[in-house]
Amino acid sequence: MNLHEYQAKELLAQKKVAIPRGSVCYDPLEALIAARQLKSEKVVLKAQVHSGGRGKAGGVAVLSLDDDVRGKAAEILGKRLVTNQTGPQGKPVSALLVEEVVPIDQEIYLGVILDRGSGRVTIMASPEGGMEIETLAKEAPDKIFTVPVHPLTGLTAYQARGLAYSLSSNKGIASQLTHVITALYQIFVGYDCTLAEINPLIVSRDKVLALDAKVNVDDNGLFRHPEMERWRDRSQEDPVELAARKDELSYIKLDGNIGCIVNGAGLAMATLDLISLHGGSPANFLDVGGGASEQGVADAMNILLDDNRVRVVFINIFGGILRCDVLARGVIKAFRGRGVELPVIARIEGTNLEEGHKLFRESGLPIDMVSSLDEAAKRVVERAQSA
Amino acid sequence: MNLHEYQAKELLAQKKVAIPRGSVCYDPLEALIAARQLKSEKVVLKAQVHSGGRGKAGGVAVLSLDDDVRGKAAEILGKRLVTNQTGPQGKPVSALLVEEVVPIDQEIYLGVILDRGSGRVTIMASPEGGMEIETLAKEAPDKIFTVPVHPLTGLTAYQARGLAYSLSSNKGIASQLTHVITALYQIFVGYDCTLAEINPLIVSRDKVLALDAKVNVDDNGLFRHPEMERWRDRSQEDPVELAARKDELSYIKLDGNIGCIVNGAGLAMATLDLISLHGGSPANFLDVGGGASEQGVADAMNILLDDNRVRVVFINIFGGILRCDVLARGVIKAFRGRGVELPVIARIEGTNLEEGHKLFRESGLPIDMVSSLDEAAKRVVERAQSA
Amino acid sequence: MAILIDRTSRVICQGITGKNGTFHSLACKEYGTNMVGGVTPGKEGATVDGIPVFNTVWKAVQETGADVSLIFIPAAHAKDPILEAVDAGIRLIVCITEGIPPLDTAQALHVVRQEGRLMVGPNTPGVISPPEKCKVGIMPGYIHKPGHVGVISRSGTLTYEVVDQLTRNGVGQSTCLGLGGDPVVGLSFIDCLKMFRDDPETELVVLIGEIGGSAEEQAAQFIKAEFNKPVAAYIAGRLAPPGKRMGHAGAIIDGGSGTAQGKIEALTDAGVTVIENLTQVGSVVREMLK
Amino acid sequence: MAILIDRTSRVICQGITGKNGTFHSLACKEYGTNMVGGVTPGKEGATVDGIPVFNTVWKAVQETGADVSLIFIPAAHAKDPILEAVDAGIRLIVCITEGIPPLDTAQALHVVRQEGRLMVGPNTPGVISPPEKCKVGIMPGYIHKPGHVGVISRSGTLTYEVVDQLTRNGVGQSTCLGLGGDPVVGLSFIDCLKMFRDDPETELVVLIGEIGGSAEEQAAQFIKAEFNKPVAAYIAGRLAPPGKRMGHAGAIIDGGSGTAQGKIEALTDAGVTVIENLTQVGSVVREMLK
Repeated sequence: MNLHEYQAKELLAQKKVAIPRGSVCYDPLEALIAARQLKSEKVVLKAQVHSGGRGKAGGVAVLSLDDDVRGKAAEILGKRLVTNQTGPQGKPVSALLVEEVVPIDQEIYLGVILDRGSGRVTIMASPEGGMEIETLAKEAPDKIFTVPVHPLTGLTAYQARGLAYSLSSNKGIASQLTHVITALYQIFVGYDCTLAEINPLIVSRDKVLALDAKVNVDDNGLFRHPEMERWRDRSQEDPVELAARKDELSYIKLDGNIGCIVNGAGLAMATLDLISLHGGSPANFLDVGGGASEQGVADAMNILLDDNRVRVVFINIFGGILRCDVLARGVIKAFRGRGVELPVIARIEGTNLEEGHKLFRESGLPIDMVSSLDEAAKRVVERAQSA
Repeated sequence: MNLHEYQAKELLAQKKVAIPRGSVCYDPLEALIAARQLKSEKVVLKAQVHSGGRGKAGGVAVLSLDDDVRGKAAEILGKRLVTNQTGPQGKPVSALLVEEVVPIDQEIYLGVILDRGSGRVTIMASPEGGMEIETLAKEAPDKIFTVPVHPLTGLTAYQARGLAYSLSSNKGIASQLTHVITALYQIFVGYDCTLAEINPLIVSRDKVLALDAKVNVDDNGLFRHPEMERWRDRSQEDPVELAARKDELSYIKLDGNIGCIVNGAGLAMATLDLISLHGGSPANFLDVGGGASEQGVADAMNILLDDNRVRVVFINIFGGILRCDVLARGVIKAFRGRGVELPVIARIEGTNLEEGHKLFRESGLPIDMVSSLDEAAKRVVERAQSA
Repeated sequence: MAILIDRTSRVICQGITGKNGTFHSLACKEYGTNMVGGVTPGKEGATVDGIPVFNTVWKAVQETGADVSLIFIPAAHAKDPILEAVDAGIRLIVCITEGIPPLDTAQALHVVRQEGRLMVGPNTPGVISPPEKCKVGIMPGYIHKPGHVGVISRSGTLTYEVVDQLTRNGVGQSTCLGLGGDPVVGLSFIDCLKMFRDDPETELVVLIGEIGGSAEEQAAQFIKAEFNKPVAAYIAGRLAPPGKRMGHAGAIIDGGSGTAQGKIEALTDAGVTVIENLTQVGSVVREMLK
Repeated sequence: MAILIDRTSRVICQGITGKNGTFHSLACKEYGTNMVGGVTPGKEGATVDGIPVFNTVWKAVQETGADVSLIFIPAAHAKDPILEAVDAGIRLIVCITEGIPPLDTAQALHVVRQEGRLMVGPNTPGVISPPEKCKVGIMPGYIHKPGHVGVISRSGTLTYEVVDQLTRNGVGQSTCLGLGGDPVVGLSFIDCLKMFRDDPETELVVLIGEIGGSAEEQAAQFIKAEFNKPVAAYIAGRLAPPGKRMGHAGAIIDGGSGTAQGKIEALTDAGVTVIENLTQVGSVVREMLK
């Protein structure tokens, strides 16, 4: 689950990290009032979307008070912001963060991640921030400092302090940086994050402020932080993906026309690759999980039946715990409930295979059973192209 | 700093450990009302003093409601309780804990300490509690289970659970015990304790209750728990020891008549031993610390001058940081401020020795300078015996 | 011979009285695994189809001499049983549980490694050694066949698919295991490659990777420098869009790193036979063995 | 030769710009110690009478090659600098600070031991090796004399008293150290006895114990079984009443254990010459060496 910039900044403010003065606005008039109340020479309007690259996409505007704040706010709030990360459909602008513009003496990068290789929470920082960490890693790798945190001891004061002094030799600044580093680490660990980032963290005269912030929470840790749910912005997520998650299905929308139902994430990815290899284009990734129920399969099938881009459905199941008869019943249930006719190619292996075949045969539905996976994938692609 | 039973129980209750119903009373009538309100067939009155062995000393009484609760309460509240731990002067009874009497099916010992050798917080438990752990260790060492806690991981759920099942095989009881073990550990660590003990922890039908509890807080950790100060019961501590601690002196009252001022705890203990070896009897342990100031020395001297048991003062200083002239000035200051005459034997080594000697000589005070420690100790004992 | 487990392994199941714990303990036993016990606090004295249940892992180890543990504990509480297994002296922990918060896994794993133990998973189908008739996991046993190919994967059903192809092509397996689909897991490709290198019964290794992280790239470096047996590989997720978790918590392309293409290139560069079409893994490996 | 420190030791002081840090760093330097640096965050670039100051121990080690650290940090914050010293690669930590909460010490000490480093203290006067002209601590240097007697103590001024007697009796010392007066400390009597056993320059060891804990009893067992040089001992606190902390946080008789009498008996039983009268330690040791 991703947070908006303003939410991430709220978490930072709770930990007494300084952020620019500002407020979140939901309509242009509110933005105008907020801008005037800041009594700042210049203000910045920042689109709140779950994506980086907002500036280049026109989601950020720096204005002086003589400018048409209300008009600019209306323009941004009305947009679907298309960045290099959102895909062509873009993301709606949920809200506008209106902030004072502060002078910048230094831009620092500060991020916390869980390093897969070492299994350690790792803090990364660079005294030259403002660009993405990937760019930094390419352009100035020697200016990136990393601090691996011991899993049991946690971040120690000396680690935070040491990192701070490698970012600034000024005692007052380093002391503020020590606090910010500790706070960001605590947010990361305290909320089971996958990423907690301040970029840029700026030095503005004698003060350190978080100018932009990004916090992503790990879905596996969310059960420990039910209070986070209030911050979920459904407008930023695909409604079908959201609904699928509710049904405990793992669904991701893709651009093609072949609907896929697979059990297991790896096999599901491999199925997409196989379709593509044969010249087809999948409409989705859909993993029903290792031990799906009849209803789970029906829910999955319904998602595809609802998707009017889908020309053909590819069912690829290697049954372990999931029995083939349960699968067949789920598919049939979904079809019966809808009365739709959509060609299905099913390749099924595993427990109770015979019964599954029998149920399909007797259902009278347009279900084509193919035992070879390669053959099945080819046929799916042909059907999609001829449809 | 030691807590009273009722305070330890309050900490346990905050952690949702079950304790017998009851209340703390400060006068006999209050105790009578409290006893009646319990609506229990039998009640127990327990003297709140900083000492074990209260039962044998007459500090605990089990009464039925027909008994003279008020009279018994008055008797106990009026006592100075002399136990095997208090010394002959005993301790005043600060308050009375009036509790219901509950039936006992099993008595368990549960204690948490910091093991010096391993440096690990260690939980000790025995399914046969009710007696002191030292007695248990002698009588049934194979029935004592110890769980060392990893300093970084802390107590894990499986450790608490495993210990609980070694105390009771009943799932419901073991589950409550797991909670009590965890709670007691959390109290120990959360308040920097030197000891946290529930003895006995009882099983009463299907419930686990803390029947008696003892919590001692480490003085070195007290700065982290300023809220504990409200629980300090000055009536249980020697007023001179208390005052000395305020002056950052380490003073302990003993039974003899030779007042001692020493720098360093080890040398102070050794000085007592030396006095005793020569047949004398020290009135106190007093360590002025490694780097005492003139005022610190004067404070120490004043404690001895206030003590009318003291016949002679023995000053034994091996100056490292503490300069001999500073020492001399402190001693002289204390004498001048009082006009008392008390013989002093001073054995002084270290920095600025000459100047110290000179100050003493010129002071005109009855200060006898002896350079040999053994000789000084002998002379102190002689003076005490002849005085 | 095989790696990690064999017919002398003494296996317990933590969470044996739960639905999955019971089902899979019995399936393992049926396959041939020496299931010596199970752990569920409060159920000591009970048995699950003859397998004795204990309150603690410590007791189970003491009574049965177990050295391997199969863990089926819900994600929210799965850290503690891992620590318990380590403390009780278990050598190999196979943690099936999916959805453990990664910070919990990281802490548990630190202790596992510190104490010199091994963990497979979490979020793994487990380990199976067909020649040893020993299975510690949830994979369907019947698709396996004793032989000389080692299989290491980050996936579950995808591994079954590959193993099934191998068996249909007459290619048996020495040991097959899933490393787990989480971002932080115990044994790595490299750890397993080292074991396969030292296992005389393993002639070839099939490596099944997927997007996310850089485990495959690191494996490629290791293979190039220190591995002397043939390796075939399949990498899933060429079509995965960046920034999306593809079912597995660990399967995500972050900031342009962790792509299938990068992994395929690294492995190819290391001399690994990378197979593009999943359905050809079995036949290609059969040819490689000739 | 000596144990723990010698003329090649490169010493830094954590907290060098504080009052005690400065005073004792200079006293050590004057005695002959190779004080190569100091650490106070925010003061990098400054010097203390020629000793350069750094922001972090890591930087100090990098710039000076330090391997020993003398710590003067207030008790409330003393855990962190110990961890910092370990992380920076310091081999020997001498922690003078008194009053550290024992749970903090226990955590820090765990890391010290895990990483294979040594800690003297906390609440110690430090270590001095007169033949090496190296002092890492707060003891007055002038009372010491180079020689062949090792001194291990749980105390401060009591140690000075004993050393002074030795010197006045013409008995020089190889290394003298205080283990620290806290209940939980780094090096133990046994650790030091092992080092003295292996130090060819040490002929005899003086052990100065006190009430509380069982460190002396354990030392006695070790001496009886594995120590081959003569040992003289003095135990302070025969008059201490039970349940009272005698100045040192660790000097307390708890529930009848930790008494001076028990320690004296254990040491006597181990063949140690236990000296009852403190003022005779010097002369007795002089005789023992004849």
